[in-house]
Amino acid sequence: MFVQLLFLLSASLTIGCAIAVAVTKNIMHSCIFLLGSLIGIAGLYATLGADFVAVTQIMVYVGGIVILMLFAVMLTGGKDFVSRAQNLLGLAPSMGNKWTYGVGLSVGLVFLLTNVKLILSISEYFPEKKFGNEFPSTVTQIGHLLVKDHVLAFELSSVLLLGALVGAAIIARPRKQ
Amino acid sequence: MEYTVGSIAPIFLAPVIAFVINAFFGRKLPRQGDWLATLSIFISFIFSARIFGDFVFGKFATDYFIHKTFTWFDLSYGSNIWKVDMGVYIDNMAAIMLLMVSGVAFLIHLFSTWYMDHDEKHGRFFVFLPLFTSAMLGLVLSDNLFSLFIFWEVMGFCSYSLIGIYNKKEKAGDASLKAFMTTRVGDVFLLLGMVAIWMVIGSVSYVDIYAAIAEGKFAGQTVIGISLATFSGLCIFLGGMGKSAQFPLHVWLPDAMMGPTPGSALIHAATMVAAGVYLSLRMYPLMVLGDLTWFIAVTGAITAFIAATIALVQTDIKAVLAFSTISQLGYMMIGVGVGSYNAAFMHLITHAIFKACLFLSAGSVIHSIHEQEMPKMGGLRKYLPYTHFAMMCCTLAIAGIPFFSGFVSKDRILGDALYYGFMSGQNPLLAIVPILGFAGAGLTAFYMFRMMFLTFYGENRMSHHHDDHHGHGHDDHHGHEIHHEHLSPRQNVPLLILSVFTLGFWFAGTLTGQSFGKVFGEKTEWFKILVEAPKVEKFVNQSREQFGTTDTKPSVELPKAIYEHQTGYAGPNPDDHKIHTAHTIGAIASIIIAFSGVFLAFLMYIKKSVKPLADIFPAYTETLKNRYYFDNLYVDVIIKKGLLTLNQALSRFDMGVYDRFAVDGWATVNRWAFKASKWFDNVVVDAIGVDGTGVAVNLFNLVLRIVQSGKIQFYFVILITVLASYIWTLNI
Amino acid sequence: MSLTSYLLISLVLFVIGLVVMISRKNIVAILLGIELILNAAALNFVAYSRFVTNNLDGHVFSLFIIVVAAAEAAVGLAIVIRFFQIKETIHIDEATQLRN
Amino acid sequence: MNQTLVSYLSQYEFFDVLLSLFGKNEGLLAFTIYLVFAGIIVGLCATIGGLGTYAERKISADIQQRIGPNRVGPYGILQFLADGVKMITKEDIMPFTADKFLFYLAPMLALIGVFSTLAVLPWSNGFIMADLNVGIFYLIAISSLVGVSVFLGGYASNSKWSMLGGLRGASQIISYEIPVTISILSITLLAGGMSFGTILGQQEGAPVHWFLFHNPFAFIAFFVYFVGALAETNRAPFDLPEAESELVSGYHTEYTGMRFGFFALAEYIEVFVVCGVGSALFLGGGNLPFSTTFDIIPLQLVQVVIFMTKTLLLYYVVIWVRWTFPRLRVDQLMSICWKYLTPIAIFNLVGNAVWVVVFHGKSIAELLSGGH
Repeated sequence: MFVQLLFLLSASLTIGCAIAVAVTKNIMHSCIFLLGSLIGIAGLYATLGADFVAVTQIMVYVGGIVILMLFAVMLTGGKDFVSRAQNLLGLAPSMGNKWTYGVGLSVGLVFLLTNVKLILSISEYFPEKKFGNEFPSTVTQIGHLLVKDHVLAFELSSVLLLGALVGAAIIARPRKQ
Repeated sequence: MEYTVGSIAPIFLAPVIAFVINAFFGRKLPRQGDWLATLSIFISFIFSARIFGDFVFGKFATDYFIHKTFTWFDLSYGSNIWKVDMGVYIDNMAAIMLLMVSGVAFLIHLFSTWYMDHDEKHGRFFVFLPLFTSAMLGLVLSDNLFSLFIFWEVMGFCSYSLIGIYNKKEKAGDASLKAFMTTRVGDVFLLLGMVAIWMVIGSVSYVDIYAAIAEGKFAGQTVIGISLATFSGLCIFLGGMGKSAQFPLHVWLPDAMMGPTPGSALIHAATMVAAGVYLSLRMYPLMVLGDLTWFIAVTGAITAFIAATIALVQTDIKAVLAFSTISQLGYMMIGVGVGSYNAAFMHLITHAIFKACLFLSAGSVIHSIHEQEMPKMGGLRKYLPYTHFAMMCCTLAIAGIPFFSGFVSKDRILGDALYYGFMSGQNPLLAIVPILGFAGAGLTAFYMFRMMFLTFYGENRMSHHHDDHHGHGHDDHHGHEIHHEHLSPRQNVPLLILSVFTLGFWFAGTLTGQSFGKVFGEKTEWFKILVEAPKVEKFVNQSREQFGTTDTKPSVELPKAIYEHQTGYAGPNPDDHKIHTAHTIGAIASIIIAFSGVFLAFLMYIKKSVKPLADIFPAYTETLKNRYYFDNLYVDVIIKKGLLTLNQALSRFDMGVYDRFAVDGWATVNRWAFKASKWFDNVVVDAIGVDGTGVAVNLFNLVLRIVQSGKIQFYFVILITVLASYIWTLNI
Repeated sequence: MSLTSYLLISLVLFVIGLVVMISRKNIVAILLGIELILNAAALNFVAYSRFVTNNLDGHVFSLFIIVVAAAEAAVGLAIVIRFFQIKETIHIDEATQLRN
Repeated sequence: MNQTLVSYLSQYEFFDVLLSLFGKNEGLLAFTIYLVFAGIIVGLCATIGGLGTYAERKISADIQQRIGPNRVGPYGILQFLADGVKMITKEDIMPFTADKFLFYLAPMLALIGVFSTLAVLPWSNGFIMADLNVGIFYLIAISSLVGVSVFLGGYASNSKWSMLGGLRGASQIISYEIPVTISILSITLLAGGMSFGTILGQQEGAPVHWFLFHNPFAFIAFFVYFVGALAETNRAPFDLPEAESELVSGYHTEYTGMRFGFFALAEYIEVFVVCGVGSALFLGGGNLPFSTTFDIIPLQLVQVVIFMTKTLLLYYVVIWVRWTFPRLRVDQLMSICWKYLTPIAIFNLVGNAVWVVVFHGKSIAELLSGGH
């Protein structure tokens, strides 16, 4: 019962906040709605028994990426930062207008239909099986998988993170004009 | 036995550690780290003494040896064995050698701390000295030619650095280059010999070489038409010639005195030159197999004699000692050549000790009066009593006066040479070996005492001379500045310790080299009993012991080698009687010759009743002073005439033939090719290819300009549309 | 609470991300859309791991996706900030330096 | 597997009585138990947070040789209640140009982030809402919501002081998360798990079994953790975001009334949580100093008391530090984090890893006693 409740809450949080991300005109609010959506996804992970992934999701996104986004928004607050029109189809120089939304929605609809078809056909290839509800102690097993089966990817991701760290620091450092 | 890595490795590693510390942190240490170097050599000495004690005092039998290996690198693939083993090989000879090297080197280090005090190169000197010693110790410990070669080259480098340590002096730099280059000639041959051996038996380990000789693997093998044993033996001996300064590669050794005197002592006595003789002794079975002994003997004899004659007229005290070193090395080679293995090695040891002492004494003299030209010395006996005493002992030893070590060893070599030259039924021309040997012995006694008399006796000539051609430039510090010498643990105690060991009975147990006049029992003849030419048969099917394992061989007494007191040869010999006669004659003759040499020197330089050599043979003296023009020969004839002419011929060939025909002709060909390709380029490539492509691209551009709008979101749309159309059309 | 429901959620998330990416003209907003898309993909992995394969490889994959997303966000935002320093705007259509 | 409060209580007989009371509806019972305990814990923590303000005033008065609050109640102990009443009844002012949505959201986020951490705080072996497999990791992750709330609070007020305070606070929090997380990771390494049950289970018995004394690296890790935690909770000497003398009051300059109260409460409870985590990770938590074979509710209560004692001692140290050390400059703050604490923490992590490999995870005490 808890799990169903959590699933419903998380799913609605995820989808609702994602829609809010798409329609909000204020980029700051968009970021906060993204935060809500990501927390919702963490809840979905929790319903899938992936507690470690869920906590990592919160850790990385809430503690890192969203704050980074907020900082980026603050540091790039130029002349068209604050949108003046709050309604959906009003004039908003950088946040999109009715044309862009029209194109986006139509393409999204096409993709949605396409993928519904895809999901229907995929569910024939991969029939859903009945497994036990929870993985026992995902932390230990993920640890073993990371250093055994996926060790190459693990090491590469560490190199990737280092490269991203150094690269980001170099790209964004203030330069003398 | 209980030998592990821990009890062998410090012999080699302690000086290396001292070298590393001194090289990097020497300047920050008190006294620039000389105490560290000395201490490290003392540690080596302690460990060497333990091995020596075990080998000599009854723990092991004569033919016992320790051989431990580890794999250095292994490149074997499939059935091809390509693996290099390193290891430690200690037999009686190596044990004695280790003790000698570390002991003498320790005393030299101790002396150097006094000699190099307040010298600007103090620190640098004590960087290379321990490295030099460690290389020699490593060379003695190594079990194969490969690691021997490594240490051999390290020593070459160290001698280069030590000779040229006063790098502000041009002569020092030249001398160091000369030493490096001359020994390099021999090293090339040594490498060749090693490669030849490797080709046949796939290993350069001593044990494998001995086993291969015993199994007859060398039989029938040839290299460029020469039998392999002869070829490799000759090459290895040539390497030894370079290092041991044998004629005609002896020219570097006299110049090596440009370095500080203790460095010379280390080079001349314990380490560098001993390495060549040591190598020849190690490879003795190969020399015998290759029938090279006569060559070695003749080389040694010529070296011994020529160097002795040159030493007659040298005025620099160190030059006299340098030529005497060459001469004595010649005797060692004679010993190797005439089959007097034991005596040759004994001479190596005794010579190392008294020559180290001589050089240190000379250093003491030079450092006290800042002068090394003998005509400007004289009468130093009063000022330097301890140095005088030590130097006199050593001079007596090198001159071959009975009861001293030089007599013991040299006389045995000469006795065997006499037998070899006259009585063994060899080629009669080989009689030149004992003749030159005895002549050299007489000359040795003469020039050594000449040096003693000029330096320590007569009146003090220092204040009368104002010759400023010598190098030190301390003209204003003349005789009155000499202080009376006091007994000091760093200046003359090393000399006195070394001079104690110039007595013959330490080595032979008898007062003479032969079996006359025995004073002690058979026990004291340890040297003769323990050292013998390697018997190659016992090395067949020896199992290797890995490094780090404890010794599995039993420590019980193995059967002792048969020692025949009359001959000095191991094993029964049919010519006992002849040998005995030869030894008797040799002993008497060498005593007479030595004393007459001493007497002649006495007449000439003390009594002045005989005119000096220069007045008797002026032309010959000039030749001798120029050292038989060997340096001129090498520089003027071989390098200037030979190599320069060759260079000019090659350059003429290059300018005339290559340049005119090949280069210019090729240019003409290119010119034609250029014209052809220009047409092709203009018409085909440019007009059709390039311009045509441009037109085609322009056409495509019209289409692409619409698609490639630069708006990322447009790309997204295209991407998603294409993806969706894939999914629909492929109908997955 | 079945595979299909998770797939549908992730599909909706993906489409919303797509709409954000296409319709917004602010580069940071486009990055928000990319985050949504990456999360949709990661959710799929975990859902398959729970309902189809029943091993944890999917979890590991989604962890790697999170790692890559972190790196992407760091570098992407650094580029955005640099872009703003040069152009004084973060309008996506201003990024036309390579077009000429 | 995850142990929860309900699964712990179900081993006692009165659980069956309760179950029958709820008509055998386990879900409802569990929900009720969680609700009740959550209420207790939140109430307790709110009281502790309130008492924290009182303690802070009293201790600071002590340090500065003043008397401090002494009017309301005995020794002024009811001062916090009076303050609370004052806050609730104050006018709720919102700046005209503020971003209303975010202005409302920020204090909520702070409270959510802090109270969520209480779910895994181990009051004792049994009294822990949910002993998650990823317990400590969850705690770190969810408490980073506070950083977002500080940032949003600063931004939404549309005031320069608030903005600066928010930026400072957010950057400080995400910077100091790194040494704190790495220090905690070293303890995770030693314990071999992330759940508080595992970590506390390793520290049973005498104080020599605490991870603080496990090895020298863990000892250093405690101080790195403590310093980093001070900075993460914006406590002095790292209280740059709310530095009164330069930024008026930092990110909550524009907040009044209960919204300000939320921020203050969140801060005090976060300090309490951080101290609790410190005592659980390094100081043995609620473990009795001897091992018992039986488990009864009063013993659990003793454990709670032990845990509270340790935590409040650390709390005292935090306040003590605040009134003793001067505030740092912004650049000093960052250089302490990135140039000192983070390298030390990484060194500790490597040292702990090496220790675990070399000594098979045995502590110094075990090595000295030669055993197991």
